[in-house]
Amino acid sequence: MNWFDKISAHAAADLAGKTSRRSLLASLGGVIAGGALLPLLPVDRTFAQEAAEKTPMDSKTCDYWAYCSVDGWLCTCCGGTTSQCPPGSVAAPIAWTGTCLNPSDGKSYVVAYHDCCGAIPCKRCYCNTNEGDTARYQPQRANSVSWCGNGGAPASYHCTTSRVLAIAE
Amino acid sequence: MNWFDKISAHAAADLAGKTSRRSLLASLGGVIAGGALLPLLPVDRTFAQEAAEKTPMDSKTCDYWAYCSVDGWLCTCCGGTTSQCPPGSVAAPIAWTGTCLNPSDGKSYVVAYHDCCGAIPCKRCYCNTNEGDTARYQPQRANSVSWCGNGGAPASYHCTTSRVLAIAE
Amino acid sequence: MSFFGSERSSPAATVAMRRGLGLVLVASMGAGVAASSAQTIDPASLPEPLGVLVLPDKPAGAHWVWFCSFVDYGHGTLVDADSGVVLGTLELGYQGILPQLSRSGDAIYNVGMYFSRGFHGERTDVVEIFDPKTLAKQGEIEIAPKSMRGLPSTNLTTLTDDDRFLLQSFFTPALTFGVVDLALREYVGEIETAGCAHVMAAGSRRFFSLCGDGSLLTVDLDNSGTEKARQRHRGFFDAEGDPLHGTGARSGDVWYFASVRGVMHAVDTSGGQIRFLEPWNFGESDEAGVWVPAAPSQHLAVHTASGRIFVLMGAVPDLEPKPGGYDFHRGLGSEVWVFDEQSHERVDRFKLERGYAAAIAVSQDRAPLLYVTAYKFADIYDARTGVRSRELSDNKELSGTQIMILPVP
Amino acid sequence: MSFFGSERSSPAATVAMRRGLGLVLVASMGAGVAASSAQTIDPASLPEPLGVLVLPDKPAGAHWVWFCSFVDYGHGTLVDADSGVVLGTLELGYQGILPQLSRSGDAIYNVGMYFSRGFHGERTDVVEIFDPKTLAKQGEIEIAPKSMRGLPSTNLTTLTDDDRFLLQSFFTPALTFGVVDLALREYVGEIETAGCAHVMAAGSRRFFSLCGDGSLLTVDLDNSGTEKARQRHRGFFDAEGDPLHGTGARSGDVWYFASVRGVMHAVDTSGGQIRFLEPWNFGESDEAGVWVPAAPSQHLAVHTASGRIFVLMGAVPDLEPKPGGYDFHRGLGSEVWVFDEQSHERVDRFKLERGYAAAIAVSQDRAPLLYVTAYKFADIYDARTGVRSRELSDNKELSGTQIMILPVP
Repeated sequence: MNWFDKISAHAAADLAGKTSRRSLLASLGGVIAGGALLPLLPVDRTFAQEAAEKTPMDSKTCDYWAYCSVDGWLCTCCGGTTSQCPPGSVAAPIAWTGTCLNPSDGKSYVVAYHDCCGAIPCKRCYCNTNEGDTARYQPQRANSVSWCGNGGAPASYHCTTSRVLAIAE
Repeated sequence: MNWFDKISAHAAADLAGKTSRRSLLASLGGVIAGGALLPLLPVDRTFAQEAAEKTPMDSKTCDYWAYCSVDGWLCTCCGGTTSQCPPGSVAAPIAWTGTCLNPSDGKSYVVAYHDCCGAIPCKRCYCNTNEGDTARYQPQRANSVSWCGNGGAPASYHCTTSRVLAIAE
Repeated sequence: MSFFGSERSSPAATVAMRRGLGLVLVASMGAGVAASSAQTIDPASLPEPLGVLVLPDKPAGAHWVWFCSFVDYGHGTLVDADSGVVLGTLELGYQGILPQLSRSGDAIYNVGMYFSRGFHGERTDVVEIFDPKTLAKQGEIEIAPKSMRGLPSTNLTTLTDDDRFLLQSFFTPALTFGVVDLALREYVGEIETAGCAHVMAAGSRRFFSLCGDGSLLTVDLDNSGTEKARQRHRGFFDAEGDPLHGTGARSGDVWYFASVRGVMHAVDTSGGQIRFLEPWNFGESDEAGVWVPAAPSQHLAVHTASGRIFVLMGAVPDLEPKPGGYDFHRGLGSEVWVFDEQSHERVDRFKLERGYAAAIAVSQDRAPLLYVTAYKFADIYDARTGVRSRELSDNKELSGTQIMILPVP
Repeated sequence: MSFFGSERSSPAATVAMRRGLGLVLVASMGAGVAASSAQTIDPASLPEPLGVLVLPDKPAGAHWVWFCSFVDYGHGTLVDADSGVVLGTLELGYQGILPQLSRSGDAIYNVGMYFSRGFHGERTDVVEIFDPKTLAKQGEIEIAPKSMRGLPSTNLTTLTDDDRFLLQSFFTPALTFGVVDLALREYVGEIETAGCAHVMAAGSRRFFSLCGDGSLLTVDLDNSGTEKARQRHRGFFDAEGDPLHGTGARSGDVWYFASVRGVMHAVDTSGGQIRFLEPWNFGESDEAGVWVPAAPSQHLAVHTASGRIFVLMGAVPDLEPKPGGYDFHRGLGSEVWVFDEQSHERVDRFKLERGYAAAIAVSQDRAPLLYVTAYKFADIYDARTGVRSRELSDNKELSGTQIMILPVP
């Protein structure tokens, strides 16, 4: 069974069971933005994680707590960290923001998602969570648009960081 | 079982049975030149064809008789024909050549493999046959080098035609 | 080197491809060819002429469609949907989206973003002009390097209804629109918005946009493409409680937009007016969950002649927000729901064969096809029956990740 | 817009990333981190500084390796092979092949081919210079737009042994080499060959090439990079009966090349001389078939200190030609055979776990690793035992189709 069959089978199972349909859709939907990531580890991992436990402290997985409104490749898989761009790229100074719950302390934090720019598409560890994502006419929380090219950063997109700004009031 | 597993399984079976190992290797090896074609229909088709019959008269398959020394994407799958480039591309005036046996008349023909250039990588119907393919120090029959960029053609590679020149003497 | 074949591609050769060469049995266009028939070669036909194909006129009743592949450098593939044959491809540039087809049929435009060194170096944004028959580039118009990129939508670029101007979404992150005069082949300039995005044509000199406060902004251009007037029309939608997806679909003078929770909003732009039609709820819950528009990119289509609205729908467990806000609005679809424009009744519900889809579109003829993409695949359905007639797949008819669809009129 | 985070990346921020922030538990470099430990955040550490990482010095004993991905726009991925952690990536341009690492460690060079408009427009070939710590581009040198592209090989570009000149294979289809002065950052010019391809360094001012008549061509440069002398050394190999694969491997002053049928040819370039060593047959037949070098791209490696030659081998049914000529020479490999440089004995035979491979390379330290790529995967083996220690896969540690390998010295 190839992975597309797997997806279909899972989709069918999900539809039947109503379990985690949301994460299936979010993961698959997001693939589009990342594009051409097939075969898709994020999808596989999402499936694996439905059975296994969540990994909110592993910053190389989509479950990482601060990644609640990401749409792109994790810089932690590209030679960067959650807040630092990989060597050779340029951090976009302007970012969209999200509000994510840290299960370690039960507090919500404001996270700025800075794209790293000016380097080849990283194409690793694609994640698409969408908590609080808005349409483009409300761009400050819109994760589906490329923020590279803004504020003097080069326009090509490499990966996305998730930089914790402050405790959410 | 994903396609990589399939390949491994087939490879193992081939090694055991010594059947069609050659076509397996040629097909897989060629993937490199075409690159990034995964998941790989040519491989799948090669496998399918080992069980099924050859299709030497179907110009959208690697079995087509005049494709005996191709390394690239078939223009017949990209909007062109065996001898005509797809719209929007430019035919490289200089080509490598091969000699292919036409099973319809039992004659061998000289085939000129003209790359079509100046357009996006077509990335469809990848084939790698290598009959008579030479190293680059004997370039006139070398199919592993890009012929786009030569003779005034643009340097980006789109697909490959297989133009019959003459009956081989 | 002299021993290489070195016949140049010539106009004569380009014409010669139309000759009936005994050899070229397996033509690339048209329907099936007996692939296993023997192939005898007339020695007099050799050497085969080398050339480059030109597209024929689209035959009456034919269904041609562009499937567009996203990310990195994008491209479109022109497919004859009836035969499944690839007719040609068109490069669309960095994170390219969709070409724009002129109503006259005499040009294809693409707003391309390019870098001087692959993915680095100097950025240049251009409107490229292609010949629709040869797919060869005819020229380009440089515009301000501000084009919006990211997840594609059909409503980030548009032509005015007379093909005179092209309007392009900019994002810096200020939201503006670039105006290009296609007749003069000149970049006119930029039109500011106060937080409005997506651009929809509403006449020869008017476009509108959706704004962050739920209003609709109309902008009127003069004959040079400069802003002549603007008006903000308040109360089109609930931007906080149930915002609209930015990708809409047009039926004559009416534009439709679906909200994230499944309310259809429509605006009639006829007669130079803006008239909001009564919104109507089309969402539904059943044993699969709550059905909402599945809007990763292109979830809405209208077949104008029959007045049928097609919506890609997906089921989600519920509409409750997560700690950071709701996240149910960008999933894939598994069904296409068909509504009547007048009655708003759901007249059909097509379960998609593959179980997931990213984008849909409908041809406008009397035997309409429903096009559906699913990344590495595209499927062709009868839009009247929901029966799938053809599957297209990666590395065969397609290449890349298909997420946008543009039927050729 | 003012409500967006707009802190600029500054040198201070770049330094700040080296501070031990309580938050950044999951660092990108180094070995495993307790991924499931709780993460408490010191409010005083917020907002986290934004910055760009700089590579550390390679620790003693560390195994860093570039895996290079082919087709379209290529790129290299720098991986810490001991931990599997990605350290960074480098764009290599259209059909990019491999970066060149200076012996001094102060520069990374790439011969990039670019187009002004993605895959169309004006072509520019450049030698790009990158900082090995920041991976930021430092400059570029434009060269003649003649770079050879197609199936990659490690021997299409080289630095002279003193890093002064870069030599690049050209193909128009005349075979020539471009010479670039890296010290002056100038393109010097082109050196004609009479049908010789691949370029191998043999000293500070000498390179050699393989020729279509089975000879070896040496070219000596003067201090400006201009040809000073050339000599053709006949009889290196049988170009008609058993030609050499163009991709060779170097051990000190000796270069090894494998023939398509499995005969090893070696040339000793020491002392400014050219001395052909006795060829030796290393092919073999067994129940799997006839074993030949599996040479889609990079089939040969030498661990110099131990005098071990590694050859990627594949079994083919026979060596008989097809109607158009033999076609067994470009297949994938399934085993790596290990030979002793002195005795020519086969000292080991590693069966590859995945059953197929496209390229191999070996690190030069005392605990050498054998790197193996298989398109969407790369595997790391102990070069002494043939035991696989790590698997890298697409969309996790890698991206694209991996077919070239460059261990960092």
